[in-house]
Amino acid sequence: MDSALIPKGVKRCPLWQFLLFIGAVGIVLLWGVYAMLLCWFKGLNQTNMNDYYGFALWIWADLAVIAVGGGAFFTGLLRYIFGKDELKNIINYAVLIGFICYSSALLILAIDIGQPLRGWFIFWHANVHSMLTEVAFCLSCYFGVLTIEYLPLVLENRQIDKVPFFHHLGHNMHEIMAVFAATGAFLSFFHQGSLGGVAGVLFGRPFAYREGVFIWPWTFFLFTWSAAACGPCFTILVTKITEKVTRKKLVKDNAIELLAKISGWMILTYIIAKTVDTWYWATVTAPSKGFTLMEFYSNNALYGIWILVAEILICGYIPAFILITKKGRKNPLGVWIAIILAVIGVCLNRWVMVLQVMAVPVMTFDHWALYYPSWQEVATTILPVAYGVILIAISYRYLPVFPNEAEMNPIEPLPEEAAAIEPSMAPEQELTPAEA
Amino acid sequence: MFPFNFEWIWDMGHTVFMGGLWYALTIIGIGMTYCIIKAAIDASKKNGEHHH
Amino acid sequence: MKNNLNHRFGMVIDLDKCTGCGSCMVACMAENNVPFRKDESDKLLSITWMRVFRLNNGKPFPETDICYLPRPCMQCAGLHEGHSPCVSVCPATATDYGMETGIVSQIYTRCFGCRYCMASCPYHSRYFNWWDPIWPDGMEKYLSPNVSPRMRGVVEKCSFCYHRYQLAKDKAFMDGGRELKENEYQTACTQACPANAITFGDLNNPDHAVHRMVKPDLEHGGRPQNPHAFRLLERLGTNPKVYYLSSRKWIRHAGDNYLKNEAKMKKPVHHG
Amino acid sequence: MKIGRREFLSFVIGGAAGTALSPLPWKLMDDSSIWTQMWPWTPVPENGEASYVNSVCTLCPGRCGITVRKIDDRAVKIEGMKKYPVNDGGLCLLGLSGLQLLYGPTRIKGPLKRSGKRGQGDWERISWKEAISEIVEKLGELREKGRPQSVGAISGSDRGTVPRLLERLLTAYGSPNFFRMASVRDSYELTLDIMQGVQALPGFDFENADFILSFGSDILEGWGSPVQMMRVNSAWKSAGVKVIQIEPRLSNTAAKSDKWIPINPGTEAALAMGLAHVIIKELLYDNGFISADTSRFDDWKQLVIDEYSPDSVAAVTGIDAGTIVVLARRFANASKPMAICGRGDGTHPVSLTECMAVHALNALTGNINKKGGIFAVSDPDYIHWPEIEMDSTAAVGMQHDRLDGAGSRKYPHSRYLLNRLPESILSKALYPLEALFIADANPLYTLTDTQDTGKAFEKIPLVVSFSSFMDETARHADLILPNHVYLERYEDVPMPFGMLQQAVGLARPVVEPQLDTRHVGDVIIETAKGLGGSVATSFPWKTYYLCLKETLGEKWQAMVVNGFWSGSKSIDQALKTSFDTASGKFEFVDPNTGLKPQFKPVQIKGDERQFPLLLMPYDSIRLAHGYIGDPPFMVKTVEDIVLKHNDVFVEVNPKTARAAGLNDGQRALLGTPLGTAKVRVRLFEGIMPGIVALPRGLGHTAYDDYLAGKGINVNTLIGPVEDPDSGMNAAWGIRAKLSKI
Repeated sequence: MDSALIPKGVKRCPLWQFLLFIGAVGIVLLWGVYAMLLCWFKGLNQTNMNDYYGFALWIWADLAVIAVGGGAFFTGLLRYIFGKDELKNIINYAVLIGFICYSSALLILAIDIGQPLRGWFIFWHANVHSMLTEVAFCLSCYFGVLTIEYLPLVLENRQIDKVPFFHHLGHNMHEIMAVFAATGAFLSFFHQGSLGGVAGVLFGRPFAYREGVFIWPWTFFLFTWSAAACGPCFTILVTKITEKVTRKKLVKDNAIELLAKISGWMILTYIIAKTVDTWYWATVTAPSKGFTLMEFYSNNALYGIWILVAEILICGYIPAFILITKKGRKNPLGVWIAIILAVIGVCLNRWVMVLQVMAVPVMTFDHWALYYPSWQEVATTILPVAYGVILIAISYRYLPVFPNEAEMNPIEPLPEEAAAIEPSMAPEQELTPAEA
Repeated sequence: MFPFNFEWIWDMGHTVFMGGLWYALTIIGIGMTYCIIKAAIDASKKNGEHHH
Repeated sequence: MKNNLNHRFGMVIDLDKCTGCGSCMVACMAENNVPFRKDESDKLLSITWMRVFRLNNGKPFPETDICYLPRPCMQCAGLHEGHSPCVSVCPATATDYGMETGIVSQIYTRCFGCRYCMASCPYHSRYFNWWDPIWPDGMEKYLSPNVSPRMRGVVEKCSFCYHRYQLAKDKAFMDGGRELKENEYQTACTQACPANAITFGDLNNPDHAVHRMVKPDLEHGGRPQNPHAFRLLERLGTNPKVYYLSSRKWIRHAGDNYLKNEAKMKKPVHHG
Repeated sequence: MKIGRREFLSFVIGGAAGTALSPLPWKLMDDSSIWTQMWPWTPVPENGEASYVNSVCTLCPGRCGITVRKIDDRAVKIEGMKKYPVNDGGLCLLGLSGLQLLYGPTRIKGPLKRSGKRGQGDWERISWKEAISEIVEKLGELREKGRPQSVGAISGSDRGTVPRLLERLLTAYGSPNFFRMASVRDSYELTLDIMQGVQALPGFDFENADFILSFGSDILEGWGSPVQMMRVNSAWKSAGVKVIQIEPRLSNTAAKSDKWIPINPGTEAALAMGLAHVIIKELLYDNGFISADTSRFDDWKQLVIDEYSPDSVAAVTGIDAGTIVVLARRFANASKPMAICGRGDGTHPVSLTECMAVHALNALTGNINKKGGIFAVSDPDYIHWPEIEMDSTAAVGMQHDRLDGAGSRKYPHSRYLLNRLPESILSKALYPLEALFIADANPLYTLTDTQDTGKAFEKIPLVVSFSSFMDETARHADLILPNHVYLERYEDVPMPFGMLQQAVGLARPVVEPQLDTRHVGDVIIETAKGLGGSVATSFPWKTYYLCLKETLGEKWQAMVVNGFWSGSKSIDQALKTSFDTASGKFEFVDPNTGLKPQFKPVQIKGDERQFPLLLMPYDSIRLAHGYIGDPPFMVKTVEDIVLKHNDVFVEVNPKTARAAGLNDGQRALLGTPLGTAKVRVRLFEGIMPGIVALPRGLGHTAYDDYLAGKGINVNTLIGPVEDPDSGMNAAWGIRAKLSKI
């Protein structure tokens, strides 16, 4: 029924199956939307946040999706600026994942603030000294860039592409994509960094505070670096999951392997820098404020030193060593473990830099504050996941996300389908994947 | 975000920050404008060719 | 640090005199139209611009000792004037540092409720309006027109009763533009304190009681030179304008974090 | 032109793009944010002309001067009145919350008549005329039947014109049953009566004392006049005056004192006697005073020497003998030492012998009627009304014994023994109480053993409340004749308990009456006039306002201008009267009864085996527990270690809790001989092992949702224990047990 929209040369499941899947995920989405509306209309009392936990689950989710969405800018950087051509097979998907992550991040922010209708004050009355201002500006701009990067793919839809203007628009945008990618990388560098700066500048919170250079605390660079390192792992992870779900090989191994290798070296360098940072903070910065390292990791029910071990050793060094070795990269299980650990690692880092910061008491007579999210918070946090799954499903079905899919999964076109292809459009249709 | 917002001051912070911002926005803006105009021209050319 | 403010309004709270009665909290709520709800027992959701903490020396019976510590907004100046933990992070310039007074303001109509300032404040002086403020029918009558009630979704905090400063200044202006006298601008908590434990005034003015009590070293971030005076979390570099006096060592020690080798005293615990 | 799908799509997309580029979205964005800045459901207080009115706060017995800030006709803030003798500018949190009571939801909007069952909360609104004629009719009926004595009245105070009018009404009507809410003042009045022969209140010259020995008196939790005491405490801090606090629990007062000495509960008198022992034995007492100004010292001395050696006192009090000796020496060697008593905030009396024992310490150091000592202060003598005309009915009625036994042969010195009233009603030993008026009091909440009190109230056919608020007692009344709130009415307010100065403040209307209420003074006068005859002629005033003005005479003008009138300095006056006993000296032993200062353990209720622990109520200044309950602001200040949601915490020493297998924050069942209640456990190192402490002021069943239903009322778990010497309730606690749920 929707075969006219499906890219040529690939096979998709029947429409009813597709709709059933969308419907099932849609229910989760609606649940999230309901929670979101509750938060908007009744206020943030719907959450379990409190005056000690002003930043909570959402901000973590926000930081986490931006971190893992970092795959888009870094892959784009490698593809368009450093000319790693192998990555052209995965760049579309990286952009799509990035688009989902960033739109989710913006949505979460819109729910998280107490006065959503005034959210634009962050631009209008911008305080340029605030890391959050930098985040807001760069995040919104980069989301614009991601939209620009995602748009040509949408325009490649068989029906849309029939419109000459859209066809040419997509083509022209491809032509100068390097400019957009470079701008995106610039913006990403700053907002990923600023997100790190959000915690690092809190000089009233010795657990978060870091020294740095000029106005940027070390967390600024560590966040950018970790996003660049672990973002591609998330891209690979989602690609692999998509391959499992579709039961098809969608991206060539050389692209994955290259990305995994670069990611591995990035993770290794990052985690070394993170280790040095942690060491300096634990032995110099925190003690200068009267804290020993273990004070941050004791006297409470959750945050033990395990979390530091998990973040740095298990989810840092292990994936780095797997991915930098050829043997590790060639081992499918090894790659699975490495990318999952790396993604967990970066999410754990964001968790620690948001929630543990709020939990640690600073005044001597204060106490640890632990908090449990309300169902509304959980639902609104799952909402982007459902939204992402749906957008991926739709994009995958109707857009040529994976340029090599047809080549790697050849099918015998059915006679009526072949006849349905308009002769005049057919040559152009074949051109597109090569361009992408 | 504009010099006419009252909290604006002509200091290093505003110059660097807003400078960077407007620089990025300009590039994106010019890039997109170029693409759209060129696409419109290309499309009209092609359309003309089709008609002839 | 350069001392370039016209005024540096500050507070000295004598913990030897403070009885923990909570009148300062109520005076503040009544003065500043602070809302209340049916259940205020979750203190992490209860708006108290002035909050009285209870400190415990952590020793067993009968050596136990407790002390109350009223905590308004510290009106931090930060390492350089105006670099308060909260002012520096507010993305929308909704909280600002008064260069004339040293008071950290909060513009409720500008705040969009991101709560970054709350995360930045180690004193937990900032409160979020999780709910719409609702007064029982008829009770709106006592609301003061000098302080606007806050809408849901914004952050609020102690302002050192800034409206009182404005009213006093207006009056002084009408009286021929004279200088403010010490007693003309006093916060509601200072005025109400039954124990006279709170003193308020201009730290820059050597004639004011607050200056004489703590002898702030304005060349060095306002550090108190009175050995019985201390500030909360002095080491963080927040440079607060609220000073505490105590003759008891464990209480002065509880004002900041120290490494074990820095002092042998046991750390006090909250709610111990 | 044919509109195809393509054209339609172009139109929609073009339209959307056009709208997006137009100013419309920007305008909408701006408008919506402006809307959030002035949401119609967030109130905007109206501005207006600011003004200030001076008055006196009568929410608690502390009686502070207040200055109320007004904007047009609205009261917006209550502040302490500068230069007022009690508080000089400071104000407690209850006083500061007053406007929440004035404008609050618990106020009674007009006269109410019960329409359903008692306590059910079904009311019928009636007019004032109907309300007063209801009372007049009932009183007239009882009087006609010759039972005027069966009418009673409970008042929060007996000082000032309003309580005096109520008492006068009863007298003219023919009933001796006027009751005052009890407090440590009763113990002191009796002590001064017996030992010094004066009808007076104690006046403590705290400003000039230099050593304070407090036998459990929580001077920072509301003992005396709270704000005055806090000011005094601060002055002590500045002057280096030493305060020694003796009590089983680390109260705020204990924490602020120079030394906290934990003591076995209820043994304070033993310690006082032990100190006397050391002072006498070591000849540290003021020999000049003892020999010249006291009587029967030797009688008492023998008892002290024989029975209260430091070792035996140590065994009773749990304080080691060495500490007792050192404390005695420090006390006696101070130049102006002062010993005071009254547990907690003093809302409950202590046993007569305990009060006498503590007061005897002051006599030993000769610090009576002296600068820095304790004075006997009589009430300012300003109420001069014509003699009450009593007809024969009234005279016969007044011949009857009081229902509470005060002034009887058994308790000749006691004036009011409200604690004995419930039992008297229930036992039917004397005569029934057929009508009861209640003003400025909430006995169904504040009397210990609320269950018994409730049962007794059930037996009274007519209960009339004058309360402005729907408190527990009003809820169980038959008629409510709501009084103006203090901010709406005139009233003369004498200085509070403990003050030296003889002065009277003027409470005056800050705002117009907000509701259909009436001044209780007017209601009394109207009722008297309605009754006619000699009752009516005893009330020659047209209105309360005129009565007050006439009573105050020349003082009126001064009071209107200054907010108060100050009489002669009590110090001079007290010196003149000094000791008015038969001997003209300070009596260590009551010559009539032989009663002397000593330790008589109060036999608190409960079997030790069944109830191994002791439950003690404790007072917090953040929890009003008298006639007025906590307004919302005050509830907000209550710590989460006292109240969490609706659960109250009991303070228990970790050792005791461990023995009962209870952890911090755990729910538990607190049982006493009177009942059980669900509580949560709070481990506190500042309390003696074996004791469970529960705050007073929670567990309201009436008032509004901001107060009702939170915690439990400790008075439901504690019963009165009659002091055999005075008849007063001397219970300081009750035996209890704590078990896991």
